[in-house]
Amino acid sequence: MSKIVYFSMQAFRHIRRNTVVAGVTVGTVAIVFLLLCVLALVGYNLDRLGERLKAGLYLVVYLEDEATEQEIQEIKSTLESSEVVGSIRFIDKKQALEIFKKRLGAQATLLNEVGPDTLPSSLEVKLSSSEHSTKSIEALAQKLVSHPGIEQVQYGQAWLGRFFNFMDFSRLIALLIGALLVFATLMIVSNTIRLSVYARTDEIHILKLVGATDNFVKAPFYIEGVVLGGLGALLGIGGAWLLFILARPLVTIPLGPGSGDLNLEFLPISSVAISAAGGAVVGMFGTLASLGRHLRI
Amino acid sequence: MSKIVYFSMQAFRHIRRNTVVAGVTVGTVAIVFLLLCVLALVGYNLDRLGERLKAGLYLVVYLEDEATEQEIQEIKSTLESSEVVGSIRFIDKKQALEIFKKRLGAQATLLNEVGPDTLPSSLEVKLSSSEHSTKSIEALAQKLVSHPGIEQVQYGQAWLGRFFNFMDFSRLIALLIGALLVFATLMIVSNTIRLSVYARTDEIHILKLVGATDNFVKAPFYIEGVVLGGLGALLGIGGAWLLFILARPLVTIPLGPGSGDLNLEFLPISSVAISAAGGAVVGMFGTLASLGRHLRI
Amino acid sequence: MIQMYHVYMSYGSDSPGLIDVSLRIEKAEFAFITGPSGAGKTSLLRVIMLAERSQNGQILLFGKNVANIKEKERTLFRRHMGVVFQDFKLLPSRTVEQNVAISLEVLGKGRGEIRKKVGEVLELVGLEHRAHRLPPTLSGGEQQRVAIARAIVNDPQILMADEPTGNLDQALSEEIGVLLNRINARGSTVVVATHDTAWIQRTQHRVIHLEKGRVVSGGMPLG
Amino acid sequence: MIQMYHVYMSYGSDSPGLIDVSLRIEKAEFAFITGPSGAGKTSLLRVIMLAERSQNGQILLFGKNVANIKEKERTLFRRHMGVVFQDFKLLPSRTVEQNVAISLEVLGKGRGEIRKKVGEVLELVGLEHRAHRLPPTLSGGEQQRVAIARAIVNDPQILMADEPTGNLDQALSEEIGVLLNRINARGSTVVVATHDTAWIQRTQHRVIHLEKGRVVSGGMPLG
Ligand SMILES: Nc1ncnc2c1ncn2[C@@H]1O[C@H](COP(=O)(O)OP(=O)(O)OP(=O)(O)O)[C@@H](O)[C@H]1O
Ligand SMILES: Nc1ncnc2c1ncn2[C@@H]1O[C@H](COP(=O)(O)OP(=O)(O)OP(=O)(O)O)[C@@H](O)[C@H]1O
Ligand SMILES: [Mg+2]
Ligand SMILES: [Mg+2]
Repeated sequence: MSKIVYFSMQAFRHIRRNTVVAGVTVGTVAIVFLLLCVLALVGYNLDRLGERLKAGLYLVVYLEDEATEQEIQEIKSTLESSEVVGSIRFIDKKQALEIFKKRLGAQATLLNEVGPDTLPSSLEVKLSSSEHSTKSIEALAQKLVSHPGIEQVQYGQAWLGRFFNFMDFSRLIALLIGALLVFATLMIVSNTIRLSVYARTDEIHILKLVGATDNFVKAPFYIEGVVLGGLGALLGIGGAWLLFILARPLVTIPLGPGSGDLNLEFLPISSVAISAAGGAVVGMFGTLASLGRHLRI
Repeated sequence: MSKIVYFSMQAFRHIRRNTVVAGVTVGTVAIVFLLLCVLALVGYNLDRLGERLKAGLYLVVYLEDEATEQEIQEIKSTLESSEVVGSIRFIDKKQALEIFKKRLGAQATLLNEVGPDTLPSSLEVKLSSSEHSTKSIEALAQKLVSHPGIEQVQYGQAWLGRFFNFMDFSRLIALLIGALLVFATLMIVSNTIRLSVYARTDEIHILKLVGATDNFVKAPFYIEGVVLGGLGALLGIGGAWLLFILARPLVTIPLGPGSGDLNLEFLPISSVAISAAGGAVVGMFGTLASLGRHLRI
Repeated sequence: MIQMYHVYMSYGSDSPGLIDVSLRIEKAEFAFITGPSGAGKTSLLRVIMLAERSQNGQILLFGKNVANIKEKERTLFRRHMGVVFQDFKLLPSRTVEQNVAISLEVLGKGRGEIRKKVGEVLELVGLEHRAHRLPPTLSGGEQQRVAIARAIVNDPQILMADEPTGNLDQALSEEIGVLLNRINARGSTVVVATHDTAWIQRTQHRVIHLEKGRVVSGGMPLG
Repeated sequence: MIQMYHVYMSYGSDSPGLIDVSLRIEKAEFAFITGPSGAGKTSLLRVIMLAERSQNGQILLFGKNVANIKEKERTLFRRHMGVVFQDFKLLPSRTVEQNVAISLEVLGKGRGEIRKKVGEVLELVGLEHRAHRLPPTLSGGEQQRVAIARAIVNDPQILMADEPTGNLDQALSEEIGVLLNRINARGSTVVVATHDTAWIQRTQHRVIHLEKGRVVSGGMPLG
């Protein structure tokens, strides 16, 4: 216990005496974490956008005119048992024609002579907003097609499908950049710490010559790495938060009629905590990576 | 001239004698430039994707049944004079019904009883693929609506409009991240160089005590900064190129039926050259920022 | 206490360091090492403090062979030694007090004891008024005395001093000589590398003379 | 050549440095500066080499007042001085040869001339066989001689040496003494801070005695 206090005191003394090096280290970590946070922020809000848009995604299951009541019940229970499905609405032939007319807009006059029986009745299936990929929706659609009593399954808003494909692709790229950025964070921070350890090679040598064990030499460096890394991460997150506060009023994404707007949201507090801890860990590993080769004497 | 040779020799000697510091500096610059390049690469290819998709964007101008031949000519010339417009195709009532039936797919039977005169004739306007924003397209559509002889103006593929809105938004964010990354590059590189200059404060003091002018002390540092910065940038770009080579066979974006695929493309050689020069400049400014305060003695 | 048999140590082909060095220094002995600049005095001390490995020969410290000693043990040996380095080797970012305290901190002593002993030893070398200064703000002689204080504060069994009076005036040099004699009288083995012939002549201690890496005279105890 | 009138220099409230120092050293004179450790010898030399600013008093170098001198001029003055620092101040990443060459490189000399002069001066201090070594691989005395070589290689009008023989044996010390005398005889002003009483007694040169930052004796030329 008293040793921890002693080593911490050494670390803080050193930080105080070498404000330039400490400042540069914290600054570098902060900038890298700022970047990481902004990327995470963009990714997180795009994900939320996707979630909200998914709520507008629905399937239309057209029923055969000859479908029996029992078949319809079976279809319903298949749908209800799927976790992809949110709510189900039955649309009869008359309603269907109304909707179709509305959708045709100016060309609705075309259907003036069409009888109310022409369109099939259908089930409009709203999808649950959480965790379904376009893949699992397609799987459901595929499964339904072979069901007796079903004529056809269609997406309610076809463009959304393409949009989600694009989103999936974007997410892949964002993950790639994110991974690269995490890797860069590790490298840059450990490089910075390496430089500052390197500048103290002499100090390490002297301590060892005076009878210090490896651990005695290392401990303050680790504490310093952890403190500077954690501090840098916190500063970086703070910076991201500031940017967020500035950007929020400027960015609202209209989701289309009736769905309202999507406002930006900051990262959940848990990820913030994890990032800060990440900074500390990065500081520690940066120190680890740099210390090894200087201890031989 | 001989001075430049002398200072360069000093710089190279120093690099050779301090491989750790030089390596760390080059490595840091390389990582940061790698990131910058990957981001630029993604942005560049998304832009190319946007260009290709725009080629698929078209407007349909529905003509009134009573439109005179002269009115139609006027509309055509309005369209032709717009730089947004690529090509124009006239679709008569019969073709229109064919197309509409195709689009309805399974529900085409609805129209069996509909006469060939029901749908209006129209002009299908393909848009020129270069530099038009969704704004300018909408402006054109707005202008056309008030034209005599026109019943309605519609987007050919409505989802593309939304998609482009999303792309515009994405580009904004990418630019923001890009700017942040450029800023980060500057900071990180200048911080790294600052640390390595800081480690040589003693050397600077000694040189000044022995009668060296400020420029005599500074010159080798600048050369070192430029060389290490440029080298780092080249390495980073090389790394991005490697990633690109690895990613290219994995990523092809299908553009939809008939339009073929989009293959990834590397950044144009001019941007590569600019980036490398940027590395050198960053190295120089990093040195500039770090040297000032160490020269007082 | 310190025994070396046919020890060879080289820094590389062009720099022999030590050649066929045999010597014995007894417990509680006081020995000078002399010889011209570059003779190998510092090298000899570095071998004894286990900072440099010999390529050949046998070295015994405290009766134990240190040929293939492990890192951990090396540290333990060093804790029984105090060294005044020719170039001082002070930590520039710690105060005088903290620099001296290190020798006790590595032994895990308590804060109270450390404060007391550091105060005493700084008084011995005449630097109590410099306790809170950083080494770069001290004069050359003051730095040298800090190095001496750090070397003696933990009552080492072997005290090695490399040119410990090179930056001190006559009066202070004599004081330091008296101080080392007193430490020697309390049972520590003292080895001093020096060019200060006046000091050597003032005392009756053994003189080990080195030249070009070889022991020329004085390798074995007088008795 | 060097004139100081009531010069005060302080490192801060607890560290006076120099107090009311007046002295004159003539062109081509050879003067020793002595005094106990911490007396202010190094401080005095640092003021003369314009590395430290005096807070009060007048200083004239080469007849020119250097009170409010500009950076550029300071550099020019330094080019006429050679300094052997107490702690050597060698560049650890440059070879011996390159370290010595710096004094000539800052003057913009050609490569051929530099090579020739550096070779000569390294021979003078007996280090021609160490030309391609890095300073950290040299013995203390060897480093000190590199520092001497660097200070004299550009034939300075003022040569200052701070404890230049602290790490050298008797024989080498005497050689260095002879060397400095020769440089002095060629017209350079030589100022040496030292504790080496034997050296001082061997010569007839003036001795400026400092104590606690004040000149106690020898401030003015003998004549
Ligand atoms: N790290 C090293 N690498 C290579 N050669 C070295 C190294 N250290 C010392 N030497 C060489 O070994 C020889 C002996 O050096 P050492 O420092 O032991 O001399 P010394 O007797 O202490 O001299 P001095 O009185 O000048 O301090 C010298 O010629 C020196 O150049
Ligand atoms: N940078 C500094 N900051 C504060 N005090 C200093 C600084 N340099 C020297 N001093 C103090 O000024 C006084 C004179 O120092 P100086 O180095 O001039 O002594 P000196 O005569 O050269 O001594 P020595 O013979 O030990 O080298 C000393 O007490 C020292 O502690
Ligand atoms: Mg030595
Ligand atoms: Mg001094």
